[in-house]
Amino acid sequence: MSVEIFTTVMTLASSLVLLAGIAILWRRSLPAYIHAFARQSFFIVVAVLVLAARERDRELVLVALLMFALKVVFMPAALRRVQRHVGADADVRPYVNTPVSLAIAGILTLVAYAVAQPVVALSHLPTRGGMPLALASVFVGLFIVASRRSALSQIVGFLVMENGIALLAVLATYGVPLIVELGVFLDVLLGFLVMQVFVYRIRDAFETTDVDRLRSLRH
Amino acid sequence: MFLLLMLAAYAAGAVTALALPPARGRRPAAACLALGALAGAVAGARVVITGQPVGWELPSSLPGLALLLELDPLGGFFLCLIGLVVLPAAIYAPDYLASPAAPDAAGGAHAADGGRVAGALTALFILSMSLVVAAGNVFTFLLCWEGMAVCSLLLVVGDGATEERRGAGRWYAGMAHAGFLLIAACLLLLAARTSGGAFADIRGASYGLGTGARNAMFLMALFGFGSKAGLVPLQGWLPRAHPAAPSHVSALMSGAMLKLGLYGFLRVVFDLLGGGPPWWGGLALALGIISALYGVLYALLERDLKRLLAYSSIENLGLIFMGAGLGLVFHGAGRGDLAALALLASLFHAFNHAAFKGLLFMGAGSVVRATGTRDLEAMGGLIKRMPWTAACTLVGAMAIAALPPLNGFASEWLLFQSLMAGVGVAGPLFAVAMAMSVGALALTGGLAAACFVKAFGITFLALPRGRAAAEAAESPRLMRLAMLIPAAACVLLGILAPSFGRFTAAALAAVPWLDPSSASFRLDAGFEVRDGFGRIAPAVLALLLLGSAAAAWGAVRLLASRRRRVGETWGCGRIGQTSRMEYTAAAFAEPLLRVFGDLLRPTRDLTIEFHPESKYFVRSIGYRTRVRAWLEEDLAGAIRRLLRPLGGSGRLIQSGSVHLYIAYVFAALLAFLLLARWM
Amino acid sequence: MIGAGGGATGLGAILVEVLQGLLALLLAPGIVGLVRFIKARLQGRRGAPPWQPYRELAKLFGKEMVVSRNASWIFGVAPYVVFASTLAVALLVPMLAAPLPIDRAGDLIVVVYLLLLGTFAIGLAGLDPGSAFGGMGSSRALTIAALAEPTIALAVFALAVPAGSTNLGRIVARAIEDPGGALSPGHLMALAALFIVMLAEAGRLPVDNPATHLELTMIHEAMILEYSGRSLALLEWAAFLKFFVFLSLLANLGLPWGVALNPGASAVLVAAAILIVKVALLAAAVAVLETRLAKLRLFRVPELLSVSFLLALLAITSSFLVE
Amino acid sequence: MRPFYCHNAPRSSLVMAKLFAKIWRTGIVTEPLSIEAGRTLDLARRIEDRTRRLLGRALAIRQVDAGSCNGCEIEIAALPNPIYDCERFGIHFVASPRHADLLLVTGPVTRNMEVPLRKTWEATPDPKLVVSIGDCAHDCGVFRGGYGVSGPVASVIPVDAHVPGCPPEPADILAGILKALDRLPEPGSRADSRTGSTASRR
Amino acid sequence: MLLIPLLGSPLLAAALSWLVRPYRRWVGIASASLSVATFVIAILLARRCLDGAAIVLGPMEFLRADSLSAVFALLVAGGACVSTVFGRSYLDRERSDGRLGEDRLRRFHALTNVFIFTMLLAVTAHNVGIMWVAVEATTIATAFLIGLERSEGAIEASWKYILIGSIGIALAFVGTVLGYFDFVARVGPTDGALNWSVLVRVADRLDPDIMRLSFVFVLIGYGTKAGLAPMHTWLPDAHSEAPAPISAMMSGALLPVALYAVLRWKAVTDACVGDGFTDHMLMIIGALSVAVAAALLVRQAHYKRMLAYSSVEHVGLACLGFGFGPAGLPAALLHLLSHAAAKSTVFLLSGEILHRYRTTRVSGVSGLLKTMPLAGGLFLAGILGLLGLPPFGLFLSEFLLIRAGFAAGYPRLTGFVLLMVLLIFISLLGHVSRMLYGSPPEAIHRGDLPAARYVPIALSLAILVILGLVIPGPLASLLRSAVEVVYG
Repeated sequence: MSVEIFTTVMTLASSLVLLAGIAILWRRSLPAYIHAFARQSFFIVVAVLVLAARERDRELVLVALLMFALKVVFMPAALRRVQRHVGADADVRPYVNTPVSLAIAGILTLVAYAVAQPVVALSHLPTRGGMPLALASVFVGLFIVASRRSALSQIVGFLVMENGIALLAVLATYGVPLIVELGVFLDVLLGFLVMQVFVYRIRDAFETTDVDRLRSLRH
Repeated sequence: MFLLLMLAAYAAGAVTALALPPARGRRPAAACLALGALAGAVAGARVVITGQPVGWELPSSLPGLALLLELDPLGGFFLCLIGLVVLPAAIYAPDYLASPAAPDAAGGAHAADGGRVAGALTALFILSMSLVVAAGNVFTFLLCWEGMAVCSLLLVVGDGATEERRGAGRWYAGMAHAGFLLIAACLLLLAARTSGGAFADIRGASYGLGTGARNAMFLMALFGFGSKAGLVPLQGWLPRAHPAAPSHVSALMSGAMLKLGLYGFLRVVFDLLGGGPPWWGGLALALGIISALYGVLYALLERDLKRLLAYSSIENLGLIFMGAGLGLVFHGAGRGDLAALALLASLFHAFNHAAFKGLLFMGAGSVVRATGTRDLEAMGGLIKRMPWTAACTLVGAMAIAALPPLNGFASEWLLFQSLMAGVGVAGPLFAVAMAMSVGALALTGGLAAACFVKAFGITFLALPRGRAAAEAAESPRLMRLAMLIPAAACVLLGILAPSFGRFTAAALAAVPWLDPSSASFRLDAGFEVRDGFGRIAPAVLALLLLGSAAAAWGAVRLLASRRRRVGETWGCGRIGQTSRMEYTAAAFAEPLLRVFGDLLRPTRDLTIEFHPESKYFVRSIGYRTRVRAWLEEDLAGAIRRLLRPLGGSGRLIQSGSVHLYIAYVFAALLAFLLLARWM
Repeated sequence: MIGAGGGATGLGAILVEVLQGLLALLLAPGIVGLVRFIKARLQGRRGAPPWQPYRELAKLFGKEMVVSRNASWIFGVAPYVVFASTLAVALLVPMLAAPLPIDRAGDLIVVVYLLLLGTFAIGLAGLDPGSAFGGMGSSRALTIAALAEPTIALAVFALAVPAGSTNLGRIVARAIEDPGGALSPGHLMALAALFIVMLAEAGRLPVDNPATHLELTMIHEAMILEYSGRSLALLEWAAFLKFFVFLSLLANLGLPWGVALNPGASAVLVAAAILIVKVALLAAAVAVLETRLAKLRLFRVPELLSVSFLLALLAITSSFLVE
Repeated sequence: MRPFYCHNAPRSSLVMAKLFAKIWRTGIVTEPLSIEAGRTLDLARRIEDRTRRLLGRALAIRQVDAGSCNGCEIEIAALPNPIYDCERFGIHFVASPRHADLLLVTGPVTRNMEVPLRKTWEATPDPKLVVSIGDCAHDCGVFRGGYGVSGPVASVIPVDAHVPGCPPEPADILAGILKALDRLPEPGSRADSRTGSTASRR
Repeated sequence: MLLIPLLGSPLLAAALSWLVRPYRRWVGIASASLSVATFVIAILLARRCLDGAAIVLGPMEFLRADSLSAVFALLVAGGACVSTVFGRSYLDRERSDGRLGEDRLRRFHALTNVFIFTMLLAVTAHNVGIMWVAVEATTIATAFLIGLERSEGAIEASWKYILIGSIGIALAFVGTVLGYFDFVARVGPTDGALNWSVLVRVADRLDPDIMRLSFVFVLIGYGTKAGLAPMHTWLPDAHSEAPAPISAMMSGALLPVALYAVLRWKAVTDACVGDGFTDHMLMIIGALSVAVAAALLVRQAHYKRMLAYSSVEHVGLACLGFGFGPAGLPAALLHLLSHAAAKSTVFLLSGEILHRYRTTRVSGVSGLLKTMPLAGGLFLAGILGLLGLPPFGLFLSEFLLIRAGFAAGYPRLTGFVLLMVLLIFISLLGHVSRMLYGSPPEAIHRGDLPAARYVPIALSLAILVILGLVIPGPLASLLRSAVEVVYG
């Protein structure tokens, strides 16, 4: 694989990852959110596999497999199950409406470019073009968490953010050391599970997953 | 040597109070404190007399945290002052605390632990006061300063059973801490250039500071120490805290602790900052005058005996700061000799105030213990039931009213003389200020006399105004002994004023830039100021007075009729005399309330109820007048109003919305990213 | 230490002092009698002879003393304190010779505070028996005393600074040596201020009417309403003495000539004669003034005192701030 | 009259000059005390020598209205005025019985005033005198037997002298007091006559 | 070798509590004893690290403890020790009240010990990534602990905590990745590339722009966990809803652990970027935290929230200390140590108060000193300590902090902070005085726990007093070498 093609593929994958994240902003149902997240994870897995193939790095293959199992298969499935249990809640009345959300996503992407500019400047890696996009998906994930009402969509947003970070790690450094990677996976998994448990608890206690109702603790 | 003995004794006092059950522990603890007071006074006096500082250091493993004691003559002087208050207060405390009747003792003595903690706190309070004046570096000073504030705060609040005590605690805590932070900022700014923050190093390092920094430090020192000394506008805590504390603690606070405000001011502004432009002194002088007048006016109107004394403390601290400010003016004008004179007045008055205010608070404590109330309008006639207390209090009242030949007069005379010396020293503006100050000082003196005629007269004279007062009993022997000590001090300090003045002058030798040995004053058997500008000989005056009185008495004995008959008080032939016919404290102050009505802004409320049949028949008349300490209350209100939007903005921040919270994270991230790019 | 400096030393000085004290004591009632006499004549009455106050004192000393059973020892001691403090003032004020050695024992400020001592004592005594009148009197007396203080202090200030001393002997001696200073506007205004304060402090019209027998308008009388016999005599005498001391102080500050600078026997005798004349003239002036004036309402007294304060302030301004 | 510090100083000084001119023109108006004009004086008891010596030349009077119709008061109030000028005899009125040597009691003693009168008497230091003024003080006059009347003065406190009349003239009262002290001026003596320049100016 | 027992004993305790079924009383005792043991080991560790030595363990120097780690290990182990030992009273009572079933009790013990373990791991991990993992793990461990009571408030608090905490920590991972990227790009991939010692050693070869970026992410990320404003928002909720022993540990130990991470990165960034950058960042965020805490304390109506905001204040102060340079660092470390001692004390006692008065509102509590004289007295002492009054340790550390601030040349900022501290002082004291004094409610039970139960609290207060009067020599040298660790 030549460097040019590799670069193009990686940038394309990064763009797809970002687009999958942004897709959440215009979709209106939780299953669609989950689907978009699964797709985003899948693009990352693809990117990691491409990278692994190019670098002939077994560790990366392992990471890709883990990621596939976790983020493409397990987590979306778990999310769907939770969503079935707690109900759709027709949540998806976001704080910020769709056009504005998309505009903000655009601005965030620009900000990500501006912020990542020294990183891109320093890097000699062929993957450097994707790094601002990865950062942008971190921002978009953050934006989803901040603007969506349902606890489940917040989880999705958080996972989108995680994906962005994972992509950033892959693009910037061809993967952090394995032990760290494993620890991160474990943490993300546990964190996801804990959040899932709390979604049930919120549902039980408040009869909704609208976290906007969680406002009794203040001042 | 004596310094360590003092520390050991105070520490032992604290331990004793804490370890032994209160009933058995009070006297041994008091003995420890008394011993410590004596040791401290001896240590201080030795340093003053020999002029040789003594020191002791507990080095620290981190720089600047050493516990460094260095007692120089100025500190020694104040140690003597503390000893003068502590000794009687220690003797006074056991019996006072043992009595269940005294409502203000209850806070400490009758808390759940039986007053153990209060006893230990008292000892620690005294200990930290003594260490403040011996502190040789910034850390030790601040540690002891704040320790003193904490101990006294807890003593003021006591068991916090009444809203009065809690409110007093809030006021005191806030103002003391505000003052502390100002002082800490000032000292730490001063110490910023030194490694360890020792005063000795700061002295050398402070000269290179810029004018703005020095001015800022001066203002911080003035208001920081002023808040401890109760200078207007930082006086609000004083009339609340002093009455709430047990009386011997009030005596300690008012007699000794307030003076440390002066000590700190002198230490920082004269010693460490090395003085400044005349306006520094002018500001201190102005605050002093305002405080003096404010204090005495409110004291005059007060009907709570201990609050009255507290307001009077504001007055006296005002006088003391007048002296200090004047010294600063003189110093700024390059007249070290006159500055020494003014500071002599200030220090002397500080010492005197320690004697008589300690005495008066203990007297008030005895009264409160006997009657169970602090309300002047419920007292009266106590002189017959409590002759010792009355006599001692009378000495204190006369001394605080600056009547010759007692000690208060000697220092006020010095203050008059220093004010008069201010003419033509620092320009016409200051000359006018001096003239006004002389007037204000004299007015203060006159009002103080009126105030203490009222305080003593309403408390001790005439008929009892309530049952408690009618059934009051004299205090136990130890309490009487305790009151006799400062009473004797008031007399002796007055008559032997020149000798004590020499001692004070020796203490001033520690303050650089002063010239106490110069021609500004001479002390032999009398005071002589500025080469004969003013001279008095208190001992001769005392002889003169005694001689005149004795001559009059002798002549009357010899020549006049000796017939004496006891009858009723003349009341236009009314059937019986009751205490309701007596002049009350409020009535006593009424004329002056009218005169100063614009300042005091009394609210008057007159309700007349007419007979329903005819408006020419009056059924009842109600007259109610109240003087509000509006300066204090309005200031507190203004601060509260300033704080409200802050609290409101806090509520906006923490709205409970998790989305908003995440937006904060986001915003902070973006803001810092931008900051990082362009910083 | 008293011996050093000053114009006189030793025994002679003490003799002069004793003479001065006796003179003041003995003359004081007469001067008040003189004022009453002149006032009577101005009112178209014959009046009592000027020596009538001596008769009254003698009578009072001979009478029984009735003491309230509510009163304490304060009541008994106060007259002596008042008397002694006033007598001490009489000794400190230079009447015959200046400066005397005793001048070093106390200055004008001492004089002010000794008088305050008397007011303090009588104020307490007024409260002691528990009568409403006494309390009223002491309240008023102390109010007026307090308000008079600033004026006195400023007057002292105005007199002392040009003379270079607060000690009376020095001031008087300086005035004799430098007559121009004594006639300067500052000096005169200070004296005028002192004069007004004197009226207030000595309980004269328009501040207090010494002849009133209406309790509600009393000040000094109200406080001593309970006193009788020898105590009353002492208090009255002290009041006479105070008046006399004020008059002689004013006389010697305003017209210092005649005061002996070196107290030889003849000079002192001449000084005594001149003093009597000066004081008598002043007393006459007071009498004339009192004939002309009505008593002020109590709450207008502060206004009067503020006028005197202003005078004193002007005195200061003109005496050394304008220089 | 306005106090001297009023703003209109020039006018004030003019008024003052006029006032003193008038005083000068008027001169002394005090009349000699004429004993013949008075009626008899009723001496109740002999006064001790010591009392006379002590009080004879300086007498302080406390007047007590024990229930009078105020007729006597009007006459008493004339005593200090320039015409009668009791002060020339060393007599003056005081505000407190503590200061007084003589109680001048008027009126029948009403029930309300019985105790106060006694208290006033008790409050007066010895030696002291009591002079009752007017007929009512002697025998209750027209008020005798009234339900509010307690009795004559002498029934409450010992009376040293009595001045009869309803009301007595001021000169009588003055004469009565002096009589009580046994120091009625000889005709032509200094205190009594109008001699000297002031009289001639009249 | 000390590191194995240090990390092992909480793990052992966790395993015991999880595995022993049914729950036995001795498990609690064992757990408490093991936490004491951990504390002792932490002390031994600190002794070993006094003179700048570092203890290393495992492949690729997996664990490494130097003096800076030792300070934080002391803090964590100490806080844990007091909380678990005193926490037994809490648990006994909750159990006897039937509010805590066996299942949850087991979970409580297990998770608490895991929590302690993760904190200790975070401060001893040599690898930045592992440290990140450990800090993230604390979130997971504590989320359930906060929600132990399953009240609505607890659920809400846990949700906010876990969401905000996870996001923050994710941002910190971005920073970590960026730092690693910088390292790899400039130095090339090496073994132990994410190890502290290596990062610091090669820091001068790193790219400053990226390190700045990385530090911002790290600061915001770990700052979220540390409760720095404006990311502090979860903190009052979590601290007020968690059981008292957990609040105590979170406030006293967890927040400093997050700050530890920032501090480690600061050392690297400083070595690369040069002084000033991180200092300014830390000062801004520290001052902001103090100000926000002040604003929220003025009218605070809940006492546990009040304590939580006080934590925000103190973390902010510590941050300022970090920003004040080499003189401020020991002050900040001392501040954190003292704060841990004081804050665990008051949080534990607040649990007692809550149990007795059944309300978290300040207005619902009165006459504490009468109801529970001993506990009330200790609470008062702890609060006075928190307010920075002598003779407690925070006085000394705040003294050093202010001194450092002035010496570093920031008089205005320091003045501003002092003003805020004054506001906090007044507000806090006002609230607390309302609780302590006055007359207690009618029907309230009076009396303390047995005095022996208060021994751990008394001991921690005693430590606080010692820290306020004399800094023991060994501690001083530990701090000195910690300063060397950060500033080279």
